[in-house]
Amino acid sequence: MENRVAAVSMRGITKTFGKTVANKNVSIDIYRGEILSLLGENGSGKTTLMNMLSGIYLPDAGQILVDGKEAAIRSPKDALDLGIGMIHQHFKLVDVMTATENIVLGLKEEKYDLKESSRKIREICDRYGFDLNPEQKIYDMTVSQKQTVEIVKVLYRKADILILDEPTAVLTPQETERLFDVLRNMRKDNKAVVIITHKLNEVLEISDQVDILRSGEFIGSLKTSETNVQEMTDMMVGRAVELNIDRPQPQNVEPRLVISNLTVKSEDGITKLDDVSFTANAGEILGIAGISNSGQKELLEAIAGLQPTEHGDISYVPHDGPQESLIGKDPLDIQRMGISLSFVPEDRLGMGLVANMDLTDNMMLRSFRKGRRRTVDRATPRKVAQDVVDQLEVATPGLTTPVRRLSGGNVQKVLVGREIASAPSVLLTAYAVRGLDINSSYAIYDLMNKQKERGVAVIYVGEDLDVLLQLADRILVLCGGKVSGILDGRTTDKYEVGLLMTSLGGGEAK
Amino acid sequence: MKESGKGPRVHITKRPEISKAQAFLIRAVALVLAIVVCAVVTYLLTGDDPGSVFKTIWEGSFGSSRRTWVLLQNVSILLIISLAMAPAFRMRFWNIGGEGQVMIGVLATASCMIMLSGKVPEPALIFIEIAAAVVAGAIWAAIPAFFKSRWNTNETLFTLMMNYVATQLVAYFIIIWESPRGSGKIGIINQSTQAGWLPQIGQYKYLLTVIVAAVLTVFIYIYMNYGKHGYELAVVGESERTAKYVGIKVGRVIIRTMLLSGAICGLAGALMVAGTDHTMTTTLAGGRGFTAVMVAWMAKFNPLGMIFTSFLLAFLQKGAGEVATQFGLNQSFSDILSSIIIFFLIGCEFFIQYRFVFRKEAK
Amino acid sequence: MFDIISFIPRAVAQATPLLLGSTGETLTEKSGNLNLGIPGIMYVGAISGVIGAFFYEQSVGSADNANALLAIGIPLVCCLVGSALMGLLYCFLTVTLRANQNVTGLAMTTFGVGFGNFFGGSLIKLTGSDVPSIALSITHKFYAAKLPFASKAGVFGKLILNYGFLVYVAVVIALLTSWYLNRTRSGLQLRAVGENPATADAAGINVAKYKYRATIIGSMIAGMGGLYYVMDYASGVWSNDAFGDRGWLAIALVIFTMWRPNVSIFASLLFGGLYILYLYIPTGTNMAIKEIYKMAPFVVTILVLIMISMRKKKENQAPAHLGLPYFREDR
Amino acid sequence: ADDEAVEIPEDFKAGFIFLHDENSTYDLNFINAAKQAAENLGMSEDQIILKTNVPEGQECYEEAMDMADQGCGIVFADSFGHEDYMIQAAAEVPEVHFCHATGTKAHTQGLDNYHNAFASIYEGRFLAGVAAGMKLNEMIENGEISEDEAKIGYVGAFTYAEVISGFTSFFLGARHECPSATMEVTFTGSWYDETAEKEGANTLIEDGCVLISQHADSMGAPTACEAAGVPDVSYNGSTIDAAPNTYLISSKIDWTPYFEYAIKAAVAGDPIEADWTGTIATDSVQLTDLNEDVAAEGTAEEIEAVKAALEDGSMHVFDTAAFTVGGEELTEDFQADVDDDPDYAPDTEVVSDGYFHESEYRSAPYFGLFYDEEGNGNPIDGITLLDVAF
Ligand SMILES: Nc1ncnc2c1ncn2[C@@H]1O[C@H](COP(=O)(O)OP(=O)(O)OP(=O)(O)O)[C@@H](O)[C@H]1O
Ligand SMILES: Nc1ncnc2c1ncn2[C@@H]1O[C@H](COP(=O)(O)OP(=O)(O)OP(=O)(O)O)[C@@H](O)[C@H]1O
Ligand SMILES: [Mg+2]
Ligand SMILES: [Mg+2]
Repeated sequence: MENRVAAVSMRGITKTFGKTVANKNVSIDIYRGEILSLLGENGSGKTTLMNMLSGIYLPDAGQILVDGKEAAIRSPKDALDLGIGMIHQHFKLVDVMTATENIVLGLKEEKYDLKESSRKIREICDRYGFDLNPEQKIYDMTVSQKQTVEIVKVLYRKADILILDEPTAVLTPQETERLFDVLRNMRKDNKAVVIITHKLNEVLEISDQVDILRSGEFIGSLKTSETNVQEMTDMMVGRAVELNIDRPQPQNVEPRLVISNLTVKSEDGITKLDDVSFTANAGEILGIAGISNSGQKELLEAIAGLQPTEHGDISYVPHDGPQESLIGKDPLDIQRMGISLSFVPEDRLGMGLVANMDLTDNMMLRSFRKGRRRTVDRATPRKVAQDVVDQLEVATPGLTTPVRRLSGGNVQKVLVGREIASAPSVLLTAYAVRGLDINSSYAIYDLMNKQKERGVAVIYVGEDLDVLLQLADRILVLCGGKVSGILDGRTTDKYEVGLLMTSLGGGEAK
Repeated sequence: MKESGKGPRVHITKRPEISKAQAFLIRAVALVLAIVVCAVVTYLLTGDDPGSVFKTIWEGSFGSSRRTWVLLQNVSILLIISLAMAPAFRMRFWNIGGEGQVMIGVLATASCMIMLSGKVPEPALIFIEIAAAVVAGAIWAAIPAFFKSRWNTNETLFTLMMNYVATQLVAYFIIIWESPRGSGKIGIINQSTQAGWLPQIGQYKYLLTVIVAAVLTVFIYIYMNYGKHGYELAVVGESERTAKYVGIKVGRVIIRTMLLSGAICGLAGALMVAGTDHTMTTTLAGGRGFTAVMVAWMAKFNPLGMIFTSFLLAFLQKGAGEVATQFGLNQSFSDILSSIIIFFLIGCEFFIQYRFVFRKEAK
Repeated sequence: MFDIISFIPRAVAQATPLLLGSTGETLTEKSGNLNLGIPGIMYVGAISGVIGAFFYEQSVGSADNANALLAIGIPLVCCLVGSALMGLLYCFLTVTLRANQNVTGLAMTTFGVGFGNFFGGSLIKLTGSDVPSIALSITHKFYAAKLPFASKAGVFGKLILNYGFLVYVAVVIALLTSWYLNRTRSGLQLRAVGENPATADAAGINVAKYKYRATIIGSMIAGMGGLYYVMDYASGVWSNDAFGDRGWLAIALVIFTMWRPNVSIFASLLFGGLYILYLYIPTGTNMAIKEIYKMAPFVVTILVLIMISMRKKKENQAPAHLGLPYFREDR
Repeated sequence: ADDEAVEIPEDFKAGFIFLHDENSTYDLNFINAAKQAAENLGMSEDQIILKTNVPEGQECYEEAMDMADQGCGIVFADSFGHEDYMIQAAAEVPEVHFCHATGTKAHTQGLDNYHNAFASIYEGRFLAGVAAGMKLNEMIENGEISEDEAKIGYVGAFTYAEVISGFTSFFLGARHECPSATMEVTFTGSWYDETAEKEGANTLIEDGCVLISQHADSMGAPTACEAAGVPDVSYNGSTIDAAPNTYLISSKIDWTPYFEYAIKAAVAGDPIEADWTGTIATDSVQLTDLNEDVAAEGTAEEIEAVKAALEDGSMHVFDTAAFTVGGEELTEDFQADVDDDPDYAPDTEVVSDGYFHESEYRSAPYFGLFYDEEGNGNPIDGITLLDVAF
C-alpha cells in the first residue's frame, strides 16, 4: 500500500473567492480501487476542492498529480481527458434536451449518431439496473432520473476517477442503495471514487477512507473501518458534539390546522394530493414521510397559499376564536388574516431567498410590508439578521454579503432563522436539513423542538426515517398523494413507516 | 500541452469587494482611455488636432449661457427617460420601448393642445394635457407588461415593436392635423395663443425641465432604494418564485412598475411638446429611448449615477455636433465617439469585478 | 391590380436582408448571446462591401476590365471582414469582459449605423456626385446577375429563378444553419452553450470558443444582409440611412420563427411582403391611412408574439441562458 | 438691391441651418449654394456658419438664436418644418434677418425681418417634361409603344401643393410635346424613403408606365428605372452615375442667387422681400445635364425654344387653355388657398390673363388638387392618382 501510486494527488491547494478562503493548503490522495469519503461541515470547501479537480475552478496555488504526473487542469475538458468525471451538487443538465443528447454532450471521439448512442446508453442502464429512457427530455424527469442521467454520463465516458458531490441528498433509500451497488462495482473495476455526503451512516456503509476538511483546511484522514460517527463528527466540527435528538413531551396540545379531503392537481391535470385529511396540532411536530414526489411539496404549498386546490378544506384554528378557511388565500391574504405561518421551502435560493440580495434584505422579505409608510424599514431586519447570524452561527463575511455566496448549510440557516424570527404559529418545513452537515442538522432539529415547545404547530417533511422517528410526535405517511397512515412517532418503527410509504398499507389511517 | 504539467500562469477570478473609491478610479481611467482613443480616431479620420477638437466639443456645450441651458435641457430630458427605465430594468423587464412611450406622451399632449385649445381654461388645459400624457405613456408601457405578467410574453421584442406602432400613430395624427394641407407637418401648435404651453419660470426657458428632472431623480432614488415598491420589484426581478412565496403579486408589480416607467416617459413627452418644442414630429424622441437604456445601465440603475452618465452622453452629442459643424464632418461622427466611450465604460466593469491571478508555486 | 406574381419577387427582395439578418441572429442567440447590435452590424457589412467595391471600381475604371470573381469577391470579403470584426468586438465585450449584452448591443447599433453613415458620407464626398450617393454600377451588375433565361421561363422562372445569387445564398445559409443546429454534434453543443453554459462547460465544451464562433459567423451572415441590400437591391447605390430599421425586424423575426432559420425563409417572405404592403393598399390621397398600414409588420409581430407565449412550449422558448454572462467560477 | 457694388464687411456673418447634412440630396443642394454664395460674395470661411442636422423643433430656434448670439446678421433655414421656429426667433431678435426657404407664412406674418423664398421650379419641371414628351414621341415613332401607351409614372412624396404643382407642370410639359400622354402618380408619404420610392416606381412600371419621374429625394426611383430599362427624369441633380442608361434630365433649384440677394440686402440695410421667387431668369431654376444617349433627337433645341418662350412671357406653364379639371377649364374666379389657415379655405383669385399665377401671391407653390364636394382631391385631367382603388 505504501508503494501505491495515487490516482490523484492534490498538493498544497489554495483557493480563495474574494475574501473567502475556501481551501487552504489542502493535500489529499485518491487511490484506485477505493472509495474515498470527503467530509466536512457546510462551507468547509469540499465542493471547491473537487471542482478544481474537475476543472471548474483553477487553484490559486498548489499542484495536482494524476497517476504521479503533474497535470494541468485548465478546464473541464482537460479533466475529462484525464478520465476525471464529476457529478455536481447541482445537476449539470440541459433541460430542453434528451438524456442521450445530454450524455453525448462534449464527446467528440465517436461518430455523431444519437440512435447508436441511445443504444449504448440502454446497454449501460441494463448492466447497472438503471431505469432510464434515453429519449426523454430532462424537464420531464424526476430528480432521481436526472441523477441517473448524471451517473450514466460519467459511465458512458468511461471515467475512471469518479467524483460524486452529495449524490444521495435527493434519493430515496432504495435509490441510494442502487447507487451504492454501482459504486461498489466500480470499485471492483479498480476505479477511484470520491463521494461527498453529509450522511455519516452512508460514509460508514460505502467508503474505505475518510478525509476531513474544516474551514478549508485538511484536518485528517481516517480508515472507515476504524472510525465511528462520533469521531468523524468531532473532527469535522473541531470539538465534541452531542449526537442525539431529544423529543420533549408535547404540552398544551390543541388543533391548529385542520385539513379535510384536500385534493390538488398539477397544472397538467395530474392528481398530486388525493383526498388528504389530517390535523396538525400546536405544540407538536408532525412528521411527513413518503418517497419523493408523493405530494409533500404540494401539501405544504397548498397550506402556504401557493398552490391552487381542487376541493377540500384547509382551516386554521386559532387559540381563541373561530376557525378560518385558508382556501383561495394567497400568502399575503394569510398574512393579512393575522396568521403567522412560516414556510421553509425545499428550494432555498430559488424560492425561500433572493440569491443576489444580502442577509438584511433577505430578512426583510417577510417583514417589509409592516407599517403604513411607503418606505421600508431596514433597521429591524438588520437586527434580525445579526441575531440569526449570532444564534445559528452562520458563517458569513458580513450582513451585506449576498446569500448566494454562502455555502448550502449557511443558506439554510439564514432561511430557517428568518422563518422562525417571525414567531410563527405554524411552521412548515420541507427537507430542512437536506445538504446540511451533521452539526447544522442538529442545530435545526433543536430549533424545531424549541418551536414546538413554544406551542407552534410544526410540520416537518423529511427523508431520513431515522430522524423522523426520533423527532416527530406523529408521522403522516404519504403514498401517491394519499394518506396511507398516521402513526405515533414514539411507538412505530422504520419497517412500518417504510411499508406505508410504498403501499397504502392495507387501508386508511389508523 | 498537458505534459507541461502546470496550470496556466494567469487566470481570471472574482475580486473581493472593492472600495467605492477604487471602483471610481477604474471608471475614471476607462473614461480617460476612451477619450484618448476618441482623440486618436478623430485625428485619423480628420487629421485635425485633437486638442482643438476637444476645445470645440467643450464650446459646443458651454460656449454661451444659451448653449449651457440647452445642454441642461438635453441632459434633463435624457435623465428623465433614463429614470423611467431604471425600475423596469431592476425588475429584469427589458423595456426598450422608451421611445414609443415618450412618443405616445407626445401624441397625447399635442392632441390636447390642438383639440382643447380655447375650449377649456388655460390651467385646466395644462393639467389635462400633462395628465393625458402621463396616462397615455403609462398605458402604452402597461400593455407589454400585461402580456408579460399573464403569459410571459417576450417584452424586449414587444416593447421594441410598440415603438414603431407609436411612431406610426404619431405619423397618422400628424397628417390628420397637418398644416398646410399635404405638408405632413403640423408646425408650432397654438403659436399665437400659446394655449397649453407650459409656463416659463422667470426668464429661464428650460428651468422647469431641469427642476422636474431633479425632483424625479430624488423620487426614483428613494422609490428604488427605500420604497416598498422598489423592494418588491427588486425581489420580482431576482426571482419570481420567491416573490410569490412571500405573497408579492408578481403580475401586479410588473404592471405597476411599467405604469410608472411609462408615466415618466409620457411626462418627458409632455415636457417636450408643451414645454419646449411645441410641435409633434415622428423624430421628436430622437432615439433617446434607446440612449436612456445605456444611460441607466452605465450607472447601474443608480439615479444619482445617471445624472453623470446622462450628462456625459448629452454633452458628447452636443459637443460632437459642434465638431461636425466646425470641421465639416458628418453628424454620424458623434455616434462613433459616444459609442467608443460607452464601450470603454461598460468594458471597464470587468476590472471592477474580476482580477487576474498569477499562479504561485506550491511549496 | 394586385398581382401576386409580381408582388412575390418584390417581397423576396425585401425578405432577403431580413432572412440573412435573422439567420445570423438565430445562430448568435443559440450561443446565448443576445446581439442587439445586428442592425449596426448590417450597416457595417454593407458599408464595408461598398468600400471594397468602390476601390475595386476605381482600380478597374470601366466595366470592360471588371472580373466577375473579383467584383463579387472583393466586396464580399470586405463585408465579411467588417461584420466579423463587429462580432469580435461584441464577443470581446460580452464574453471576455462580461459586459451587459443589451447595452453592448445597443451601443454597437449606434456605432454601426454611425460608422456606415460616416464612411458612406466620406465616400460620397470623394465621388463629388450631384446627388449624394455612391453608385457602384459595375459591381452591382455582378451581384444582380440573373440566369439569362429566367425571366422567360414563365411564372416559375419569374418567381424562383429571377434573382441575384445572394438570394439563393441566403436560403442555403438558412437551411444549412438549421441543419447545423439540429443535426450536428457541434450544433448540439452550441445549443447546450446557449441553454446552460455551466453544463456545457462541465461537459468539456469550450464555451467561450463556441460563443465567439457562433457570434462572429452570425455577424458575418447578418452583414451579408446589408451587402445584399446595397449591392443588389439598391442597385449598388449607397445612400446614408437607406437601409432603415430592417435590422430590428430581423431580430423580431428570430423570435417570430422561434429560433428556426428554415422557418425564417417563409417568415421573412411574409415580413418582406408586409414591409411594402402599404404601397399596394388603396389609400388614394388619404396619406394618413397609409401611415396606419405601415404598422402592419410590427402589429403582426406583436400578435404572433402573444400567440406563441400563450401556447407555452418548452421547445419554443428562447435559449435559457440568453442574454446572461457566463463566468465559470460564479455560483 | 441687385447692386453689384455691395462690399461684405469682414465682420458680417451669415448663418445657415440645414435639416440634414450633405448626405441628403435636399440639403446638399442648399449647402453647395451657401458655399457658392459666400465665395461669390468674397466672404471668408469664418463668415459663414453651417449647422447641419437641425431637427424641425426647438433645436431650430436655439440654433437660430445661437447664430444671432454669434453675430450673424442673417440666418437661413432650409426645411419647411423650420418655419415656425424661425418666426419665433425673428420675433425676438428684430435686428437680424431670418430667411426661410419653402415657407408660406411671411406674407401674413407682418415681421420686417422674416422672409420666405422659393423658386419657380414648376418652370424647370415643365422643361424637363418637354424632354420627357419628346422621349415619348420617339418611342411612339420607333413603334415601341402606341400613342395610347404613352403613360408617364410619377413618384411623389406627399399630396402637398409643391408636389402637385411639380407633377402637374411636368405633365403639362410632356403633353406640350406628346398630346396623347397620360400620367399616373403614387405617393410615398415621405420625403426620403428609398424602398418606398423604388417600389413605387416598380409598381408604376408594372402598371405600364414607360417613363418615370419623381419628387422625392432618394435614389429609389432612378435605380428602379435603370434596372427596368425605363427612361427617368430625376430631381435635384443628375443621377447619371447610378443610371447611365436611363437617366434623361433633371431639374433643380439653385439657391445661390437668393442667398446672394438676401445677404447683400442685409448688408446694405435694404428691405428683403417677404416672398422672393427665383425664376429661370434669375438662374434660380436649372436643368442638369441632358443625357444625350437617352434623350430624343432635338431635345436640347426644343428645350431652349420653350425656355425662351417662358422667359419672354409668350408661354405660360399653367396656361388655362392647356388643361381641364373635370372636363372644364379654370376660370378667372378660381380661388386658391394661399394664406395658411387651418380649414384650408381658398382665399385668393389666382387665374387671370389666361393662366394660373403660380408663386406670385407667395413664393411657395399653391397649385394644389381640386377638391369636390365630398372632399376628394382630384388632379387635372389626364393625370390619375394611383392607390385610389385596386
Ligand atoms: N463561486 C464561489 N464564489 C464565491 N464564494 C464561493 C464560491 N464557491 C464557494 N465559495 C465559498 O467557499 C467556501 C467553500 O464552499 P464549498 O461550496 O466548497 O463548501 P462545501 O464544503 O462544498 O459546502 P456544502 O457542504 O454546503 O456543499 C464557502 O464559504 C463558500 O461560500
Ligand atoms: N457556429 C457555427 N456555425 C457554422 N459552423 C460551425 C459552427 N461551429 C462549428 N462549426 C463547424 O462545425 C464543425 C464541427 O465543430 P466542432 O465543435 O466539432 O469543432 P472543434 O474545433 O473540434 O470544436 P471544439 O474543440 O470546441 O469541440 C467544424 O468544422 C466547425 O467549423
Ligand atoms: Mg458542496
Ligand atoms: Mg387660406
